[in-house]
Amino acid sequence: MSQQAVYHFKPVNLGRWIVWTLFALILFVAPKLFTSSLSMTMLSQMGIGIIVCLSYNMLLGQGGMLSFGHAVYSGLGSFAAIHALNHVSGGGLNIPVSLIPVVGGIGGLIVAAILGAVTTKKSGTIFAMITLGVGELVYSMSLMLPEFFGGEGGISGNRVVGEPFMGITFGPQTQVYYLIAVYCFICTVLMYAFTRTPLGRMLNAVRDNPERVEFIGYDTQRVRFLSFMIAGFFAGVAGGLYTLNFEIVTAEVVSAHRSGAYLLFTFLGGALFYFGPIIGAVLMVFATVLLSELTKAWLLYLGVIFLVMVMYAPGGVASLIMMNVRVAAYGMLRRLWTSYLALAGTLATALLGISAMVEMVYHIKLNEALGPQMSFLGAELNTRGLDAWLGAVLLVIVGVGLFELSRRTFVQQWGQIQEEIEAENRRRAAL
Amino acid sequence: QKGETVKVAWIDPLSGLMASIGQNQLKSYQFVAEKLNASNPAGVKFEIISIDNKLSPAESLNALKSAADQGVRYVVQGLGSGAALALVDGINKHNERNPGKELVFLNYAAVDPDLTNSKCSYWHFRYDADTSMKMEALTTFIKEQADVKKVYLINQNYAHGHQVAKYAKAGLARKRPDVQVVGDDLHPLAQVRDFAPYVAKIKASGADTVITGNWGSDLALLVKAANDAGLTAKFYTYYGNFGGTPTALGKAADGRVYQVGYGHYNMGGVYGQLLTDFKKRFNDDFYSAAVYSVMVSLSDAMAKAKSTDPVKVAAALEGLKFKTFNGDVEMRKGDHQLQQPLFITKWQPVDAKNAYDVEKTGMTFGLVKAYDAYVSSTPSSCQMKRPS
Amino acid sequence: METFVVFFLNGLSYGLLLFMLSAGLTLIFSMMGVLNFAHASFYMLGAYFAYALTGWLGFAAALVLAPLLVGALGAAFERYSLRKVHAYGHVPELLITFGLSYVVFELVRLVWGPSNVDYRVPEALSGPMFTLVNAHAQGLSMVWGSGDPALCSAASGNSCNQFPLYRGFMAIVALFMLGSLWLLLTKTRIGLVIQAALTHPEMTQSLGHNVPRVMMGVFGGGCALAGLAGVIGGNAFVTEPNMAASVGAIIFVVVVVGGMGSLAGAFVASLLIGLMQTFAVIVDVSVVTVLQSMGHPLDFEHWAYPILKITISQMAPILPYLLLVLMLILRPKGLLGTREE
Amino acid sequence: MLAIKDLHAFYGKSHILHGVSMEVKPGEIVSLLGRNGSGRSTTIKTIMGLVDGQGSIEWNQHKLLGEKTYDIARLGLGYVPESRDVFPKLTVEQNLLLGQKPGAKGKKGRWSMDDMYQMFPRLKERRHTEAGVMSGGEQQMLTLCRTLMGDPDLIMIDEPTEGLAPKIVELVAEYLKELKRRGLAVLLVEQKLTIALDISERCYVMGHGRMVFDGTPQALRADDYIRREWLEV
Amino acid sequence: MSTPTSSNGFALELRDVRKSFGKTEIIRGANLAVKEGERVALIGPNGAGKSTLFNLISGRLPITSGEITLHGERIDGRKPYEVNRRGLARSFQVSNLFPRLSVYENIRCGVLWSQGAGYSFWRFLGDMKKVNDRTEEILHMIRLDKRRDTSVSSLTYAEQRALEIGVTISGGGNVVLLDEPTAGMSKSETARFVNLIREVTVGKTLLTVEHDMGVVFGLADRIAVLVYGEVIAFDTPENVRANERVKEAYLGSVLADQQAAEAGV
Ligand SMILES: Nc1ncnc2c1ncn2[C@@H]1O[C@H](COP(=O)(O)OP(=O)(O)OP(=O)(O)O)[C@@H](O)[C@H]1O
Ligand SMILES: Nc1ncnc2c1ncn2[C@@H]1O[C@H](COP(=O)(O)OP(=O)(O)OP(=O)(O)O)[C@@H](O)[C@H]1O
Ligand SMILES: CC(C)C[C@H](N)C(=O)O
Ligand SMILES: [Mg+2]
Ligand SMILES: [Mg+2]
Repeated sequence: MSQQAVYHFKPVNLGRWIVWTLFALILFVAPKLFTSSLSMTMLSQMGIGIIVCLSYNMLLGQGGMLSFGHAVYSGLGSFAAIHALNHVSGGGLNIPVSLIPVVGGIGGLIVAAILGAVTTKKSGTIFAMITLGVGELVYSMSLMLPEFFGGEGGISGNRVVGEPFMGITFGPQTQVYYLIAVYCFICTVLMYAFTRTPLGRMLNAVRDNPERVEFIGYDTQRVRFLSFMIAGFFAGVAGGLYTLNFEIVTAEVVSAHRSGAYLLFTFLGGALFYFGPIIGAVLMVFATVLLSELTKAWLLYLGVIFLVMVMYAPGGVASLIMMNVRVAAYGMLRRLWTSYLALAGTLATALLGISAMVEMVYHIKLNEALGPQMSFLGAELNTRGLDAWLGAVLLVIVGVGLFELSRRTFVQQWGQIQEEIEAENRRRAAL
Repeated sequence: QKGETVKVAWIDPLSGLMASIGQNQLKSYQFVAEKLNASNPAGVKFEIISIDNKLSPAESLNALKSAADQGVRYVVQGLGSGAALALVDGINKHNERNPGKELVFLNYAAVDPDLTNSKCSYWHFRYDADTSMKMEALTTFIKEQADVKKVYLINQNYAHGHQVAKYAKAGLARKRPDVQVVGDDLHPLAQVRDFAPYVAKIKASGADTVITGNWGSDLALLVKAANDAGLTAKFYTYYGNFGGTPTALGKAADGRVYQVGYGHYNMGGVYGQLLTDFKKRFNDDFYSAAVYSVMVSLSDAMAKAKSTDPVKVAAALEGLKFKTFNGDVEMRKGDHQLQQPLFITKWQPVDAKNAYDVEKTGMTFGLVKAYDAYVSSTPSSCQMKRPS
Repeated sequence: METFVVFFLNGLSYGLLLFMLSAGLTLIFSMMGVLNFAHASFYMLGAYFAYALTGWLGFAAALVLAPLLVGALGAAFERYSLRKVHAYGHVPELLITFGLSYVVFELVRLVWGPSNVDYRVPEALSGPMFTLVNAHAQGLSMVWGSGDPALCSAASGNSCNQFPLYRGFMAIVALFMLGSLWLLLTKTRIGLVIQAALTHPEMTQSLGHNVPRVMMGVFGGGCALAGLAGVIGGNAFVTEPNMAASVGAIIFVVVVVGGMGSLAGAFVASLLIGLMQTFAVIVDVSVVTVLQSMGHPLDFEHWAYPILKITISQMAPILPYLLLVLMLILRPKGLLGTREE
Repeated sequence: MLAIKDLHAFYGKSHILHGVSMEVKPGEIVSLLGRNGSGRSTTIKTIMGLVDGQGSIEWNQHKLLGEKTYDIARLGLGYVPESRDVFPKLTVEQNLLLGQKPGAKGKKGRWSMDDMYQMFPRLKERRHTEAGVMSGGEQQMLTLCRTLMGDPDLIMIDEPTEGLAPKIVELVAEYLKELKRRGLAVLLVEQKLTIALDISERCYVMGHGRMVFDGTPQALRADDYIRREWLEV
Repeated sequence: MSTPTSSNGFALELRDVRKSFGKTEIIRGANLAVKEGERVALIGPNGAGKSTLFNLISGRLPITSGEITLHGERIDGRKPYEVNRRGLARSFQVSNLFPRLSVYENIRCGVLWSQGAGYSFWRFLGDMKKVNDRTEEILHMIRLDKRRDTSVSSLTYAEQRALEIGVTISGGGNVVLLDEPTAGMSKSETARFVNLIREVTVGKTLLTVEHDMGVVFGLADRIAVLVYGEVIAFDTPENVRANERVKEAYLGSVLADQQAAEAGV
């Protein structure tokens, strides 16, 4: 039957080309759209973050290894890179600046090989705890060994060394951004390719059922160890890019804080899908760089977002997207858009009220010096006046109430659609 | 320049280990800016833009970018020499790569001597006295204390702590060769919860004096543990007055904690006025008086340069002599280190002469000795590169 | 000798404090398999609640009420948040507690301000419990209270070491915790029910056990224990928003080194770590000094000099992590644990 | 005492039971037969509140749908799952201990630990072993005993003889009859037709989530069509 | 594929194998020699040690003493993956698959090593024709072609058992150990499985544990009886059935006969 033929024809590859081209295109045009120097650094950091988070997800999502110390590999990669960079400036070494990230990668690889030999012997909670311990040790040592880590001030370098190649000095941030973008693209492709190789597949198998793996000819520890080293390499590359971007590396790059951020945002982006960590990395930069600048309550927002996300979307942002893509694939997304609009509108209202209140509380606590007046999203609020508070409360009540209403309709619609999809699936399977 | 608004970016932590200190300093800046906006020699208006650097050098650089985007030309920072070093480096590069958009860095508390020595920069000005200067004052004071015989050094294991230990040993060897250094301990930054073993060790060493550069909980916990174990040695500190620490010192530390600084709570005058107003407003202590020097000198320099252009203002700041809360001071041209008097104070109950009650403890830091600027002045190895 | 006794006492009492801190975590970790990253946050809440309540009702009341309050909050968190993610596995559980720790931190800062609060040891419990006097004539002796001032005056040439009363109090509370937990775990079936529910929740319910309620109770109980530790640790040390972060990692070390799921293990590990950290402080030895004493001084220029010059006393606070890593490599079950995962 | 009417059940969105009705009377052995995947286990799970259902399930005047699993168990229903679900890290004895229902400690049930050990001496031999390392058959015995410790009035057993040696299977059949003698009702899901038909008073046959037969074993033996269409190849 | 032959003609040989857990000895000197290409069923009471014996042979547990040889080569003391690479494959009594991978990927995982994929991360799975062909072949053999993209967790019980066998044989091992492959299956399914097992083990040596006498008699050339950790009989089905000791220890009086009768033995 012709149906059969359609089934075997794989249009996937075309789709894949489109996706990759789109990705490259975004990387290419992003700095043309956002030109301020802050957005340039943010874009650069996103590129770096994407590589680290993807490499982290190699462990977490693909290998089921919960690591609390991934910053050790990216961080030591950064240190390797900065030392290399300084040797280049000192004339002791002759490699082009554009290859410094590879040096970082090799640094990460070596460290991962040494530490991984120990940590990957175990899995599960024990692995997690060892990485926690190793992370703390490395961080503490980094403050104790100023000779290598540069102490509190860290080690700085200058990326503008060597002969400019075709006018590229890496002085301007744009040039650094494009270097990062190129690395980001290549690493993303390579890590994606990894998931399609025998080792990548066995890593999934080890995640799912390490015991059985031993009975189909593979050594689980070996699989974990090799993958760990590869993840270490990519983390190191990201570390090397970090070096070029900031031109200074301090002990914080190996801190538990960093490792924690990788974990949190990889998860938030969605560890179950390959592209999840990419979203996670973008969010990470927004949260840590931008959010903290926009509001003093950023930690509170971050914490609450986390609670909510983990509770209601444990698969991360990526899974939310994929759920909708599935609906779209059955051509039923159209039916939802009014619901989405309602949800977004009511949610925004509620959030507006809530954040207005949070911001007012913070203003009272932190910015009294500036008087009771504060501006919030362009509006002037008087934190001592009743009207601002009443208004905010009203917004919350109205927003939450309407949100609940639209949520109910949405849930019902959603359930209906899922049922129809199930039915459709069964119909297709029966064919 | 009259009537112009000058944006000053405050890049310091509002989260992390030093968040509480950071919030106090931010308020201090907002408070001083408000005072000066009422009247200042340059007739400009200051607007403080606060950016949380989370105590992280890398985040400080992000903050710098964002500040530059917002049209800021003046950056103030102080909490943590790590971030300061990163900022100096970042600003040097920025100014080199973006002529016409120069940034000036006014450092009010980061005390790593490197900042005005090997790492000195034309764009950096320091208003606090660095570790070596404070130690100079401390050791000069110790020189006169006959009862100091055995000294114990305990410090945080990072650059600042290393430097305190280093300068203490050098200073003592120079001024009081008879004093014995009976211990030199380093402990990790903000990781020790129980200082009892350290105190026991100090006790066992027979030390009568402890010199420490510790700050925050590392100092509070240390003194607390000493109180508990009945250790009677005297503590010479750098940061006894930082928010929260006085509370932890409490009455038990009466007479045992000395502190060196560029000012003190009971000096009256401008500072006295600032303290009272600040307390009335925020119910908090205005402990970083350097904030005032920073803003006053900035306005003076602008008046002198007749411009708010950072390049001109930086030139005017070099060697600027101005009057601030602790007298007539000078921003030394060679290394951009403010030359100012230093004071040794002692933790004691409030009395008629020393009436400022710190953190409602009924205690205060009372003056024991004042040193003129030249006493604590240290030579600099700075080879300043000035823009041509 | 005198120094040894003093250090030993310090180590022991610090170890007991660690146990107090980690008892609740062990309880939750071993029974529910949840790595509760917010445990230290509950500890902090205990301290702040106690601070607030002490000002109002006095320390004794705070000692009872603050842990209960914290326990109630913990139970509520389990009920409305943690339970929802339980089905998704351990990583989300861990992350949600991670998120909670941020929120608690910010709220505490918002309510009580960013710096220390003045929460102090009550008069009745402050001062020394006993004084160790090392008199030249009689050798070492112990005097209750602070002893005769003359005995310890500088002029007498005796040396005195005081052991704070509050540390004694701390030790008693820790032992009380150990005792009651042990009773709970061995004399009731709760432990069995939870372990059963860990692998087969549905089956356990099919046998008539109200698993959700037991889980909530255990989580609340664990948090209450953290709260109690906060009441006691908060004034012994300082009560400030960073106090949670500063104990966060070490209590995991205790639980893991002791053996996940073993209360006795946590107890032994606490004491071990307490003593180890305390004694390490006096050992001013490094590879460099050892080499030197053996007659092979290491050159200052040697590449490894910076590492080898670090003394054990400098490493003291990070020794637990070293212990953790070594323990997991050599004996993943932990000291007294039975389970590997 | 157990009456099910028009029961529908769902796993998420997939509809598994399409209107099942059946009943079990006191002290009766009823078997529920059908091919793999016909929905027998689902029926039992729905009764226990482990799967969402619609319709009605009544047990001694209590409506069970919507109740919590542990409350259903406390009302006197016992469930032995097909997946065994022994608590792997607990010892045999602890497993049995957990079978006792909370609150019923003082009350003397029909069964004691010793009864169990008598029934399966093998369990007694291994009573301090972790249940997880026991042989498949031993685990099967354990789950049966564990549920009995809760002293249910109706026990629902999902494939109790899976993985048991033929001799033990015969034994189990004997025990089921013994249960009945002590007044228990038994709802049995079984693959081994011989046994099921041998011991039960009535049987139901399920297919594709519906009841397709309801009657005595004799009737089923006689009904070639049902056997061929719904039970055999 | 040619079956490697060993010097003495035995595919698998156990000599005086013992295993204790703590103080209890579970396997007490088991001896067994399985010829190349032979189909052997291992029966015995619950807890006799059948699964334990499988665990010993496949390297999951270390033996306490004795000797195990595969095609004449000692394999005791080796890791499971080493034993597997030497041509021994086993299944599990409780399905032991990769729950988050699809049916196709489950099998492909099983195929990888034997097709020389190793730990390579520089070759694409998609380009490895041999691997993919072999995977398709197995998929077809166990009749799961239609469910290729389904994830394991949504398979029915019987499908999971089939996949369990598929993964086991996919590595191409020529000695196959199956632990209760048909447990929990209805009669019709069981019959289908007996055929399936016959089919997929053509030319291989098979050792299977079963409690269903229908399967045992339908499948085995010879039957080994394990009681309390010892092989008390190893003989043709007829002789084993007649053996009084076996009857008393294991078979009982009715059921086994019935099952055997139904299987037409
Ligand atoms: N957790 C689940 N999620 C989705 N579908 C399920 C689930 N469990 C069972 N099913 C489906 O429900 C149907 C009925 O399964 P059920 O387990 O009740 O059958 P059964 O008659 O007990 O057969 P078996 O002999 O396999 O135990 C099957 O089609 C099965 O695929
Ligand atoms: N790791 C272990 N520790 C202790 N005892 C064990 C362990 N593994 C197995 N045993 C014991 O060994 C005995 C044999 O178990 P095994 O699983 O081999 O039996 P079996 O013959 O496969 O039985 P069945 O037919 O019921 O599956 C059992 O009594 C079991 O409790
Ligand atoms: C503000 C101070 C506590 C900072 C300290 N002087 C440092 O350089 O790190
Ligand atoms: Mg079933
Ligand atoms: Mg078995």
